[in-house]
Amino acid sequence: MRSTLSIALTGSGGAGVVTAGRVLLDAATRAGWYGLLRRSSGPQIRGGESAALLRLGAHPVDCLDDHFDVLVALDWGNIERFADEIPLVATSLVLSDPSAGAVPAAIAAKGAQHVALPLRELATAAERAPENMVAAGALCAALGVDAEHVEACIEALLGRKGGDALTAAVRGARAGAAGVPAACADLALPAMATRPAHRWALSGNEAAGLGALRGGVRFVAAYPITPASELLEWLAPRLTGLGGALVQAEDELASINMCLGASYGGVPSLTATSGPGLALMTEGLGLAVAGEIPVVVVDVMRGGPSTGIPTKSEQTDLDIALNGLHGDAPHLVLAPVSVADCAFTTQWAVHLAETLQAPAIVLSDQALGQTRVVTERPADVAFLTRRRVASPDQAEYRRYAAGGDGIAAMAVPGTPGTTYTAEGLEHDERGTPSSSSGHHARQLARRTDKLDRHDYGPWATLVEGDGDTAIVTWGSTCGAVREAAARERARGRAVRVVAPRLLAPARHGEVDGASALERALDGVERVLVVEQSHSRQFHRYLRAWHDLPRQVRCLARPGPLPIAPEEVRAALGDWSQR
Amino acid sequence: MRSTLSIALTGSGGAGVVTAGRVLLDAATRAGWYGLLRRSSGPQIRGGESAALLRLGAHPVDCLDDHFDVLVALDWGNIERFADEIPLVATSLVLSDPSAGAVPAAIAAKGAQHVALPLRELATAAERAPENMVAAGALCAALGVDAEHVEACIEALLGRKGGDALTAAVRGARAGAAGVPAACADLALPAMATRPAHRWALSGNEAAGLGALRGGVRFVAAYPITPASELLEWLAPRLTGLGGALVQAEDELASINMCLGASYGGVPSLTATSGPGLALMTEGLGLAVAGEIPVVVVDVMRGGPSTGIPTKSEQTDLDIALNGLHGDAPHLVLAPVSVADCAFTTQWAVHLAETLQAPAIVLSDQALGQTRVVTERPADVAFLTRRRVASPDQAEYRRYAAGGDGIAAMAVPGTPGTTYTAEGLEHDERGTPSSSSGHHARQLARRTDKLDRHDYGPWATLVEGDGDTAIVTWGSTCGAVREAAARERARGRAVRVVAPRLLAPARHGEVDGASALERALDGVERVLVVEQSHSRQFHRYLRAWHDLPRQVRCLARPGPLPIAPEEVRAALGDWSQR
Amino acid sequence: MSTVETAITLAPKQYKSDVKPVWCPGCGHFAVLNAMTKAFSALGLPPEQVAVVSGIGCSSRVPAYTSVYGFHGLHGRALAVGTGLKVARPDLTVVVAGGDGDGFSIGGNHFLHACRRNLDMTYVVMDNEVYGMTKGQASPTTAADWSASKLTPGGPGMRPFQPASIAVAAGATFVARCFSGQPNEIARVLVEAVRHPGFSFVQALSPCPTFCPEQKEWKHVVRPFDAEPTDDPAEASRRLQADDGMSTGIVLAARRPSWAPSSGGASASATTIEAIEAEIEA
Amino acid sequence: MSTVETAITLAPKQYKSDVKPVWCPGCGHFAVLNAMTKAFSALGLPPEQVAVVSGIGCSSRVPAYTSVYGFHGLHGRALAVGTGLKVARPDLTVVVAGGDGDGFSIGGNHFLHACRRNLDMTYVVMDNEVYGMTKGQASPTTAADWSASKLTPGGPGMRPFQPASIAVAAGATFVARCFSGQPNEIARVLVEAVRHPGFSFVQALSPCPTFCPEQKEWKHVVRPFDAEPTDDPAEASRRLQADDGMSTGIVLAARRPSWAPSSGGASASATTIEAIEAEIEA
Amino acid sequence: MSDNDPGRSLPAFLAHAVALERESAERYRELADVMSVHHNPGAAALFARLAELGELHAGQVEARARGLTLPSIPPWLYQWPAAEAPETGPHEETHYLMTRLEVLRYALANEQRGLDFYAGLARGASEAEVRTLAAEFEREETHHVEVLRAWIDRALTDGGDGPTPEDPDPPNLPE
Ligand SMILES: Cc1ncc(C[n+]2csc(CCOP(=O)(O)OP(=O)(O)O)c2C)c(N)n1
Ligand SMILES: Cc1ncc(C[n+]2csc(CCOP(=O)(O)OP(=O)(O)O)c2C)c(N)n1
Ligand code: SF4
Ligand code: SF4
Ligand SMILES: [Mg+2]
Ligand SMILES: [Mg+2]
Repeated sequence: MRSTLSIALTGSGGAGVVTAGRVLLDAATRAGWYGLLRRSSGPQIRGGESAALLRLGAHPVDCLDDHFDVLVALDWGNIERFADEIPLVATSLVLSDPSAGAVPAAIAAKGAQHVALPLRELATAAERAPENMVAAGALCAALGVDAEHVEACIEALLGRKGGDALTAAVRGARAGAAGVPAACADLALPAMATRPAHRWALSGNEAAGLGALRGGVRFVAAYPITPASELLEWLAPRLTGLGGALVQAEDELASINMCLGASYGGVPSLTATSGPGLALMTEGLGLAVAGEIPVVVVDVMRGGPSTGIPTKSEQTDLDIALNGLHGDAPHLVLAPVSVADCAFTTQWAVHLAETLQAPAIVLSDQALGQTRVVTERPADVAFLTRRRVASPDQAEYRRYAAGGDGIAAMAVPGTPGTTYTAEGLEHDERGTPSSSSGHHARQLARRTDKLDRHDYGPWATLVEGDGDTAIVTWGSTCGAVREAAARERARGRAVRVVAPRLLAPARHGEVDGASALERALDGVERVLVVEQSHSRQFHRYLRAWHDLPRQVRCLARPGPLPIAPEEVRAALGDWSQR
Repeated sequence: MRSTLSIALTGSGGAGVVTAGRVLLDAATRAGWYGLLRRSSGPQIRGGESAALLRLGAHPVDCLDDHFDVLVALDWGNIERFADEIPLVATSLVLSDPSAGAVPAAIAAKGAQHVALPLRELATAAERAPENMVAAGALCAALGVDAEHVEACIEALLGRKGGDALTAAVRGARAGAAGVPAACADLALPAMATRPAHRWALSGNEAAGLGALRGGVRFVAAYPITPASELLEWLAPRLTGLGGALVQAEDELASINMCLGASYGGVPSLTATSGPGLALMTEGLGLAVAGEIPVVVVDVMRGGPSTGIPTKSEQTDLDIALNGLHGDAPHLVLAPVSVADCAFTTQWAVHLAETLQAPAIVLSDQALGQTRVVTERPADVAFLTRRRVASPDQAEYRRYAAGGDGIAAMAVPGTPGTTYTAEGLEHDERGTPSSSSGHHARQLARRTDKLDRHDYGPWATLVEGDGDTAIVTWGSTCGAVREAAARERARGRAVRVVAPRLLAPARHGEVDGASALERALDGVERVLVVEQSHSRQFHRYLRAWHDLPRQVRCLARPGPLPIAPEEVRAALGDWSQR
Repeated sequence: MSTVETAITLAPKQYKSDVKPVWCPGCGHFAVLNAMTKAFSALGLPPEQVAVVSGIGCSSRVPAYTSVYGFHGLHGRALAVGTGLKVARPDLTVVVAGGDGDGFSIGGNHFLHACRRNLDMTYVVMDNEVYGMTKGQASPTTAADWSASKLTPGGPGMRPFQPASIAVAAGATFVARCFSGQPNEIARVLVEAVRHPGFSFVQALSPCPTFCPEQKEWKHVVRPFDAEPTDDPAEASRRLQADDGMSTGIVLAARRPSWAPSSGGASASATTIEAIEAEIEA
Repeated sequence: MSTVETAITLAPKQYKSDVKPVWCPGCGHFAVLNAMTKAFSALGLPPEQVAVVSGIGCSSRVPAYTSVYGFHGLHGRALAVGTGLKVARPDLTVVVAGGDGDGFSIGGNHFLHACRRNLDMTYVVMDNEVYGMTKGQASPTTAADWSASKLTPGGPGMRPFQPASIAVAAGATFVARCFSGQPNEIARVLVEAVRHPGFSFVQALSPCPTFCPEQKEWKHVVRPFDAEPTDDPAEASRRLQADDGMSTGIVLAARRPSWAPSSGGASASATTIEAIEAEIEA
Repeated sequence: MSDNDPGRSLPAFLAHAVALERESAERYRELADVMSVHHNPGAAALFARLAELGELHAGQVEARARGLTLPSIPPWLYQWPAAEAPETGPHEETHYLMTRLEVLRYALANEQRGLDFYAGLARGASEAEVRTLAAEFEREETHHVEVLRAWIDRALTDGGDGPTPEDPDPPNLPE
């Protein structure tokens, strides 16, 4: 019996693909499985073709599989657009309604088995029940989910639509369950203890929002942009509930500067955006560096350059996140290693920004942000340090003077006796503008060292496995890489996975001149770098900042198609034979 | 007899230091010498302390010397501010008027010889002539410049101020010449054939402006910012004269987008700015990449981060220039190798942007832009290729389809039968938005390859000398590096100087997998990297993109003090002994 | 627009490209696109002499749907692109188009300065009081109490931006408002706008049925201004301030010199590169 | 200002820091700084309860010259910083200050939206119709024929930006103009502006003798508005349009609710992190 | 605002006198600072001297008010004949190259306005106490004016500083 099952649902406007996918995920969750759900759609705002891409499993899953076991086409509208995104193999099943027409060439060419699922007939027979629910019902039944779970999910999802819609949906699911084609016999997943406690269902965007709140963020200013808007929409009412505020700004220049104002006022602040918005924020981030004002930017990356491919994922804002500020501007760059980890990494970013009085960029992406996972409750680390606040009534308050750790005390407006001016010009310790080479050198060094020398604890680099071959990756590609490594290990081959959660400062945690990342690669002779970028941004980052072993290969491919576990194994090539 | 002479003139508001420096430079020019003049000043708009830093020589000079031979203080107001900038040695002369007070500690501590120059007395005796002209006259006389030259310069500079001011100035110069202290006896420079033809006097900002015009730029939109404003001010009337236009935009977002509009209209376009403005332009530059619209940005760098040190030089916008665009956004980055070379490099940048339909960033800096040099007339290369323009009336014009060189034909609005839409979303060959992985991969690859594969000719990398030790540098630090290498060679030690004028695409000119830069380092075993940055931006660039020899040292120091030739030699350290 | 087409006059549909709009059925932007093509046809403009420049948003997709030269730029920067194009190529007819988010939120500064600069170009904003493209957030023109966006659950809570009044205060010389339910009227206004020698601003009320179904009511509310266009900005401003934002027609058509690169009479001595180089000779 | 100082009332000069201004002697900005300190004193504000936020420019140097909390931010972004600060810390008195270039050129968009948002803060623009800090280029408020800048040799050639009119059109609820030659009047206006519950905009004409010596004439030209402040934006706008930009005083003082994060009554269910986490439970 | 009318009540008059002297001293101090920032030591020293004298006079006037409760008048409600307190020198008449002679003439104009202010009240105040004290202050100011005239004469005879110098250098671009 397979331990994970991958299902794609496709259809055009109004077919209800996304809702069916959601029912499937939720029902499987109630049955005790883990899973993820990713959505893909055309350029239309409404009524466009869309696909729900699911993977369910007996253990947590962090990425889509190499291919789908099942494709259910509610109709064939514009299916070519998804042909690339839905790899099928000979054992895959393609379920469609013969009355919707023959399987189109783009799909037929993949050589999967075609199975008739008479959706229209079943739906009509069930008193015009919705076809998407028939499909969901059939799939759930094939998987072995109790009807009770399915119906509970439908009620939870559609309850607010009221009686008729709900009962029709339930009828549809039942009809589907009754009509499961025989060919679907072995789709069942292993039975699980149902409804375990502490299991969470959330998207990466929601997770990042939660991390922000856990980290203490109580002010957000932002401007809508795909695929970051949902993070903001999730935060808006919750911030109000917690006594904080969200301002919809007039543009990204305003959002970042509003955040700086609020943070200067003592309130931890965050904004979220995507590439084009980040490009507008770099001047503000530079001010955060020079003025030492904590702030967090979550960049939910999408295909670039320029407006690019707004709805699809890519890891190509790494360059701008690391190096996009003018001048020598040391700051923090972090990346979550999974959908659920968006919560921890964002929370940690808030903590670091506040502690180190510097801006932090969290590099999420569309694949993390808009994927919904069912997973274990993510860790909530109670970080002890916070922003170092100046005590009142000082004789000569020096905002930019610090002790050994390089971190100065920051006065909160309202505090008597510590008034000062936050300054973006180079300045002396008090904050008075200065162009002296001495002041410049000292402030530059302090701003760099306070980041480099901080103890980031065990979270900075994810290291899994050992051996002399390592796969080094970051962000959303971690899922596929970890799965590829697991498969290698299952074949008895040791593979180390190294993924920095903290990308900048790159040289943190130096011991005897070796960076934390270099130490994680201790004993490694061969490194495969995996990233979703055409110009090898991550590979160049590694080369620039770290000494790598001599044998380096690079699997760098742009979006929008996700990098699959087998693609990673293939890139290992002959290294995998050793 | 020394072959160059370095003179610093200092004084506070209204003392006329800059004008005196200018008289000195111009007079020396008429006498046939070369030279440069750099200005340094305090934060006041008017009336602040300022210093004119000169170096005159029998051959062209590209950098300040390690120390000054003469310091003339018109007064001592705020001299401490310049103490760092004016290194003196035991043989240096400090000329000042005893009536202005004793030599202050900051200067006295340098151990130079103090010489009385009774400026006030001489000036008063000369019927209240201006003291700065007395000083200029005295220095010119000490150098051995004919009075005739001095007076011609004064007339050229002050002529417009009218009779009285002019005659007083001339009286002052004469009084100075008559009162040269005996200690100044051996300041004379070798006599030269006077007034040679084809010698130019211009600042780097003016040179860049000239390069822009030579390259065909006829549209400029820009927003004032130090130290780039003078480039724009120089261009404004000249563009009008040539039938072009300069628009003072409302901000930098507008300036870059105005340039894109004009360039889309077929007119070569340019803007100039400094770090904070460049930060606001990266989104527009990304559009230029995706839409393949030629445009040139001259970034006259200043101290960063944030507002930083606006009046002082630094090489710290390298990171943002190379990597500051979101997404995979290949573009051109160039850097002039001397003040005069600002003309050639800017002209070349226009040529490349136009030919390759990509944005080009020219990294000048305050030290290049605001230094005035007397030099040979800079090369004016007649580049043959220009923008590839679509021919009219095509059946199916495909804006983003290209042949082998990756360069597509760009239609000029007004041309019938080739209408198209310039597009910042990812697109197919026609320009229709597409999120297909195939279109994305092909357009990304083409946009990268057209830059990588272009033949940049001999200009891409400056290589001087040979041997197995190389100094690799870029931009304004080339002057000091070349001088350091020359001094090494004079001592019989082979040193190679390698300076990329074309920084991006970094991997251009590959032969057998070796980049042009790697080939320039063929046979080199030891590399000293020299740059004016705290965070080693250039060093990281080299590591990221190129394979370097195993022995690498780095002289990376932030601004504002210039890197001096002896500092470079010191950084060679024991390598210099071999 | 006669039934018999002459060689020079193209039918409106000849100003459309073969790219199919991704707009939702029922979207007001269709009508604006159609009106634009009718206006180009009525003006007898050769397609290659026209450039339509836009930003990002549903409305900003318009260039690709026309058969003239197009520029689909960055969110909020369309007017800057149009300005550069018009200054560099005064011979072209430049029409800048976009949405209320693009033009009044992120693009607000360029709007102010374009009005002031008064270049001879036309700016059409398809105002649906919402960010359609990004799934229905409040825009500057959204009503204070519109609570349909999750980003502003209680509504934006502030006075809507008043595009026409601001255009007048900023110095626009031609200001009009129209409604996508009356495409021929939009065409008429656009013809006047393009003919106007200076910056012309046209606010086209253009419902977004997807995110603002309530805008179906607009057709019952719009009505023509009850006065002829004035050439006095003060009077235009008075009328606009007395209006509820739903009156349509041309409000202001004033004369003021358009900005030109050489305005004010720059004294450009050198007119050749050689002459410029001669100045540099040491 | 009694001779006997009480513990709570600070003299104006106690709102000044010991940092000496780098401004040119004769600069109008001195008077605005002095007026600001007089206003703080008259309002009896504890220095630590006040924050002065600015952008970049000569005028924007003002925070460091005061003894209150200061923020010297980026060119053009002062209002955004002030907005964030005021929303996060409604207890503070937030005064945003800067120049005409900072506020109306690069910062124009934030100006529009701050007027509309109507947060309870004060914005003072020291308008010298020039970019002082960068050596005298034309600003949006520069006269069309001012030809002293090499960047615009024939003059900017366009109608000057009209800050007060635009503020009114954009929805500001308090609009005033004053002149640095009358610092006590500025202080009076600032006191009113700070007390005004909403966004208050004060345009302070503040000559730049270094680059615009002709502004010495301003003192002969300014005169008070010939009417009391109105609370009607339409009337304010009429007055401003009839004015030559040289009348001083408070033009508009209207009431309109200030924006607040929860305005419109967001329905926030969860009020603790735990409650929010419970929603996520699968 | 008759409460604030310096002619109608002694406390109001003294409040005006205190403000007149204090603001004048503060302005001189401000000008001394700005002249030193702009390297005009001569002007800076003179302004600093004037500031000291101003502070001294302010102290003297405050001493006269001891025991009285002065009204707390907001800056804009002082009844000055012009925009600012009479002895507060306008910023716009200063420049960074001011000669000492120009500084003295500037100060003289200030003192003269102060004198005129008191002279007006010495004659026109409705309150007798005010007239008396104003006359006394008028005499004091007359003395100041005479002192300044003497300084000016001395400066003129020793040649002064000559004409206002010109800055031959272009301005700077700081940001
Ligand atoms: C810099 C930047 N920020 C945000 C976005 C996301 N974005 C795209 S369109 C849009 C709003 C469009 O609204 P509008 O201009 O009113 O057009 P409509 O879709 O309503 O026609 C936004 C916020 C972007 N593309 N670029
Ligand atoms: C992004 C950016 N662009 C340009 C500049 C350069 N700059 C600094 S101040 C200034 C203009 C200031 O003018 P204004 O606001 O009127 O102030 P003033 O000096 O006249 O008081 C400019 C253009 C900058 N610092 N940052
Ligand atoms: S979302 Fe609204 S604006 Fe966009 S296409 Fe659909 S109806 Fe039109
Ligand atoms: S340049 Fe102008 S604005 Fe700046 S300090 Fe001098 S006078 Fe004031
Ligand atoms: Mg809209
Ligand atoms: Mg100004």
